[in-house]
Amino acid sequence: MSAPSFRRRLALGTRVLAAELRLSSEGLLEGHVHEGEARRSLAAEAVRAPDGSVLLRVGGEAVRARVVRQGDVTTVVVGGRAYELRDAEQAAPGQAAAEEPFATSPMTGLVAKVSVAPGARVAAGAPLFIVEAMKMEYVVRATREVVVREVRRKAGEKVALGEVVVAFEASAAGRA
Amino acid sequence: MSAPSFRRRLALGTRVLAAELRLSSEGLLEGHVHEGEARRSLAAEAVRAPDGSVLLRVGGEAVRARVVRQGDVTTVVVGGRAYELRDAEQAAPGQAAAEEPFATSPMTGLVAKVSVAPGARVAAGAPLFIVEAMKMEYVVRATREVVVREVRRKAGEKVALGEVVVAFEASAAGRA
Amino acid sequence: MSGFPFTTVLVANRGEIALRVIRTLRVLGLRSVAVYSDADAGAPHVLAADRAVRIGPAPARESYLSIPALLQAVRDSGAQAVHPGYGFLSENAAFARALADAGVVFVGPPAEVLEASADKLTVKRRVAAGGVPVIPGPLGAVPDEPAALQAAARETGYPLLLKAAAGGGGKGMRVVREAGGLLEAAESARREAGGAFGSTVLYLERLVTDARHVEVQVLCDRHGQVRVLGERDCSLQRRHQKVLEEAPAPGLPPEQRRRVHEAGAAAARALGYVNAGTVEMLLDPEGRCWFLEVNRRLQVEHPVTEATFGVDLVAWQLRVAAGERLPPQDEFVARGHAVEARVYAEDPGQGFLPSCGRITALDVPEGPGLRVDGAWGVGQEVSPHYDPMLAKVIAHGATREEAFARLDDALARTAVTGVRTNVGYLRAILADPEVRAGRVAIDLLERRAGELAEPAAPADLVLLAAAAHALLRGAAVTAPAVGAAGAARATPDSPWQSLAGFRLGEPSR
Amino acid sequence: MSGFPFTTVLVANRGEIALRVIRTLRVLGLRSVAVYSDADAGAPHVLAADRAVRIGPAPARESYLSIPALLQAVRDSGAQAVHPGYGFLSENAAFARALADAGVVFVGPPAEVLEASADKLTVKRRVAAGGVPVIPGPLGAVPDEPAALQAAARETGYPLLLKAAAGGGGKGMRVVREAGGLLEAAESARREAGGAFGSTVLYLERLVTDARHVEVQVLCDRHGQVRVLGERDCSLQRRHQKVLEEAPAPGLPPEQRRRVHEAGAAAARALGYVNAGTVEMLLDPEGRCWFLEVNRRLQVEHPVTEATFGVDLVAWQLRVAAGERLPPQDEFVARGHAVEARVYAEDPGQGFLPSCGRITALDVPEGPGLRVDGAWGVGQEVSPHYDPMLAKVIAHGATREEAFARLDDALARTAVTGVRTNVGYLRAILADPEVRAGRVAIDLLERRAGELAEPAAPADLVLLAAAAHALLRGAAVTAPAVGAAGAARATPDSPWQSLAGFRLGEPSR
Repeated sequence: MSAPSFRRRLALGTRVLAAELRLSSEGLLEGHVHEGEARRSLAAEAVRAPDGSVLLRVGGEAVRARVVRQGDVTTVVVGGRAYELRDAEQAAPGQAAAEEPFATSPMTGLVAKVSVAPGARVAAGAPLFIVEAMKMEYVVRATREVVVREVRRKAGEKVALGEVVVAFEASAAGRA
Repeated sequence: MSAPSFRRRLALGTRVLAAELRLSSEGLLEGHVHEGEARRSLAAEAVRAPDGSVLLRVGGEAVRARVVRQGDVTTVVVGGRAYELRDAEQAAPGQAAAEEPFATSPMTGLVAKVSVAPGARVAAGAPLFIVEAMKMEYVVRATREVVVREVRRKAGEKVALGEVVVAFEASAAGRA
Repeated sequence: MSGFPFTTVLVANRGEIALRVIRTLRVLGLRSVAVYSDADAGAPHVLAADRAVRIGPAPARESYLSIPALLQAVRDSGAQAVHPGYGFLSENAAFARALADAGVVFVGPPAEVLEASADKLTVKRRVAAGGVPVIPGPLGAVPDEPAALQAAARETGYPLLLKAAAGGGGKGMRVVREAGGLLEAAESARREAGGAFGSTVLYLERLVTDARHVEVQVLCDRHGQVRVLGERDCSLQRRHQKVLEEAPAPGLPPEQRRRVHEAGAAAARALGYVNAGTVEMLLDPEGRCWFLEVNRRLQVEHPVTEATFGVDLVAWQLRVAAGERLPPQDEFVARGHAVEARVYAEDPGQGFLPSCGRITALDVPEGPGLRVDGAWGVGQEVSPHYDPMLAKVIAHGATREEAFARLDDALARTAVTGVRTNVGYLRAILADPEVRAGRVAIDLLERRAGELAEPAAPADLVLLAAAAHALLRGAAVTAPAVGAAGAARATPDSPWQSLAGFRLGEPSR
Repeated sequence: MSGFPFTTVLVANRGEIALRVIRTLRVLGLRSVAVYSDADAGAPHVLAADRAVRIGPAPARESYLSIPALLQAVRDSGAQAVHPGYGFLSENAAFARALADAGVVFVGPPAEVLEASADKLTVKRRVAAGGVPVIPGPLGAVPDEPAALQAAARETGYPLLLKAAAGGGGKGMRVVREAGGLLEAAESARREAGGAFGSTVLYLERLVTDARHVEVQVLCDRHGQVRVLGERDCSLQRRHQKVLEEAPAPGLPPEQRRRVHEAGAAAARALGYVNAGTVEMLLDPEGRCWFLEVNRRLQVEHPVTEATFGVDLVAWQLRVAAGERLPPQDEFVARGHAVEARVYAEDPGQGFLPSCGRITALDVPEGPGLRVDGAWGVGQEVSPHYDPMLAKVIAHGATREEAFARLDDALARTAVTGVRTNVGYLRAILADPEVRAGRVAIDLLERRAGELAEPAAPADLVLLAAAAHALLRGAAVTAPAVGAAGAARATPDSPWQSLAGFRLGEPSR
């Protein structure tokens, strides 16, 4: 009987980890992880709790984890802290360049104010728009001098994390 | 748009209820229940809570219920009390007669002792076997004079609720 | 860091009490080791501990009651102390002695104390000598020989109580009302006691009728200091199984309360008692108290004392076991009222037969003034091998009325499916006028069984809930349509009298 | 039954506080009415109430802050009293007045008291007249005109604090360190205050640095009696948002504690205060206390006082509103130490930006000495419209160390997915040596932001958990194979140093 195995390339923040783990019929989880040039051996006894959480025992230490997979993100909560593993095939190969031709919302919320209009030339550091959620508001500023091409959300409208609110002319710099 | 409807014959203990209820797009649950000759109108506002429980509001009163369906049994917990609705098509038309040709376990547990052997003639009221579960033991007695045909479980074995432990000869009385 | 002479504590128990002990160990910075039988791999106490050791197959005698298996687990885990919980080996002198011999701290009375009080008849003699009134009955074990047993019973007089000398918690205990039932009761009690405690010795006592069960929580250090942490009333019992416990005992005149506390302290002193213990007493209608027995462990119902005194009794057990001195009596001050309900997996509609199975849905109540000690969860198997208690729900309030109302509201918000429970029965008890008035007595639950029977099912409501569940499944949870529906709109002409009287948080009709 | 002059109470709030108030109403035998916006249909407080009334669309200004909508809900539901919770209209004099005019009891300070203390500057003058020391700053509103505003700020001196006159809870509050940021800060604070309170009036105060935030819980009846229920320390704040609160304040010399309590009582008397209130003060490094403001409502952090004093403050609010007299001061006695952590839906890794979404999994910790006040649940939507607080976890212990250890263990057992939370950050705070030593100060969290940053992820452990989850899904929960595996068997040569130091219940490296 071949042991069920877990082979995945996963991104954890900026780290990319390639895991190769097998579960024996006795509940022993064993294998390796590759990270860049490094290769580490891993082993733990694994139990699934009736509530669906996972218990790992390693060297007499017990760690309980709550794991939820949604889309290409696996969230692992350990000791109250949540870690997000992203399937690395889908993960961006590098961080997006600073000079995007648009400004996106840093959080899901409501647009509280838009300070610019199409055609406006905005200096680096000047406010573009304000997003508000719960008790907090966040001022999004131009990171360089830009010319506004389009404003896609107006004050009072909902906006999701990462959604474009203001687009720039491809003039000044960067990829168009 | 036709309203989703709930039409079922259900047994609640010894009562048999035929429900005909519809849910309007506004969350109003309305219809009738037939019970024997009686017919009653029912209406309630119904909401499904994020945790999957159900909230009913009737005349300013709120009742929260946890409902679980498993097989042909729907368990409804209200105010801490659990009620079991059995699909009436499958439900026995009447209670089983007292003179079954066997004795069953009244609970899931372990057989603590079997007091009879095949061929034994047992007087009404005499102990047949003892089932034990958790802190409790239960003595199953002959409800009439019987002759033991077969003993299907021995001491120390597990037994499920309703399982036959001792079978009788079809001699004395009743259906064979 | 911890200031304890041990760093790793093995918890020789299972279920809610093992979990509760582990919680305190973590808070005190001590490492916890759980033990488990095959029926308990994946159980909550196993998952909560820093380490877990298998000790045997499902039957308790081969696992939680097996001294060799537990000693092996202690060695394997390197534990320097053992907390026994309640039940199982918690009052077993041989276990405490074996641990002492191995240089392991037993978090309970020292082996000498357990040995000198292992026989409850000796205990009875010793506390009597210490001036504590005891219940009439022969101060010797029930003979095996039927004729001799019947003679001893006749001498004591019926109704009487058969008790396992090594017993506790209602196991191996039988009321015998007349000579006819004596032999079968003795056999059954012996079998139960043998299974639970490994000893079949029984003794007889006169049954004190119309009494209340009042017990004193004592805490004694190794330096001879005895502290009384008030009393609890545990009169509400069904078949010697406590169902509802409260602190303080309701309606006790100050003079009676003082006498009860003094008897508790005197019993502890007479036994040279050390660690947390409980002196159980009967309070008869004339206000006289009778020594019943001493429980040489943490009680199931200890949380009501913790709630009123604001202490962690397990932490005190560990400190006392570590040799610490107790603070003066006046530092233990009670506040308000607390009540505990035991949620059992049993079917009140079928003669309270145990109900085994797997929990399929569970709503655990929460809120200010509430505490729930359980080891339950969705997917959890309720096994026939162990105690049927699923959880304890404890409520604290400024007054008894407030604590009872809070407990009832909590039980109304409790939902268990997959196994049947006594939650409805508990709510019926809380609604009982005699209980509410504080007129509790050991026979109350039996006497009022008719009034406490399950009320008729609110059939229409149950149907509506089933229909709502079926029709709303997969529906958007916060459907704007429902939100926009505004205030409740009853159809004024529908026959909703039955539902109008039905309110969560109040006992239904 | 209840002894109250009202039987139905409308709770003019949402979330955990609405739920918490409803729990007490049920215990007291009072009927509860919830209100909800379209974003909250199906929210926990709506499901818990006896009745629920829709009051408007999602934005607070059109629902929870709309006096006409709430008055309509009061009429529709027949409520004879209104509990406002905290935030929203809880300190709104116009709301209290409108209710009083309609003959409805406001469970908070009477309209006259709120009217006479609506302007925080007036309050400052009045408490100063009552002998309470106040923080330097102009006793007038910040002018709209930029030049005048800049002049007032110069006069006060930088660094200074801009505060919404109608504010509270950190909303509409800005620290301004130099003239350059003044105008934008004022605009931003005005916008936030307008959104939250319907008033854009701001005022200036000198920023008292290196101070602790200590606040006194007062309870005043309608008969002129003022009671002090100890103090709380709420120094651990991030951007004027309290994060961790405790009672009593750690390391306060008895003389300072007495002065703080006296200042609290004096402030309450100077304002003719009635009902539960909080007098916030700054304690500077020299041990001087400065009046900050009076919160004329229940505080978010009231459970730490409830835990130490063993009282239900909402019940007392209702009794005082019903005209009851308070018991003598010596009946309020504190015991032990309590600490509260606020669990926010925010992302500490991304500058603490709010995190909206739907909760996909949730483990709520339980255990003795713990209380969790939340209105969360799997499937619950965390909406951008309201406060990002998901829940409060409160731990009580005999000592501060015990309470902190219990809280940390509880947070370690908390799991939320679907939205990001600050639970890891809270655990880092609890592990901070300065915090553990009780050397708390308002600037601590900012000053030690580097030390409190998320530690590196335990990557191998996270991978193992993900793999275990994927491979064990659908596996038998209590697989005998696992049970039979016995004690943990580590592969001794595997590089598990990283995991060996990782223990649930302890702050990870």
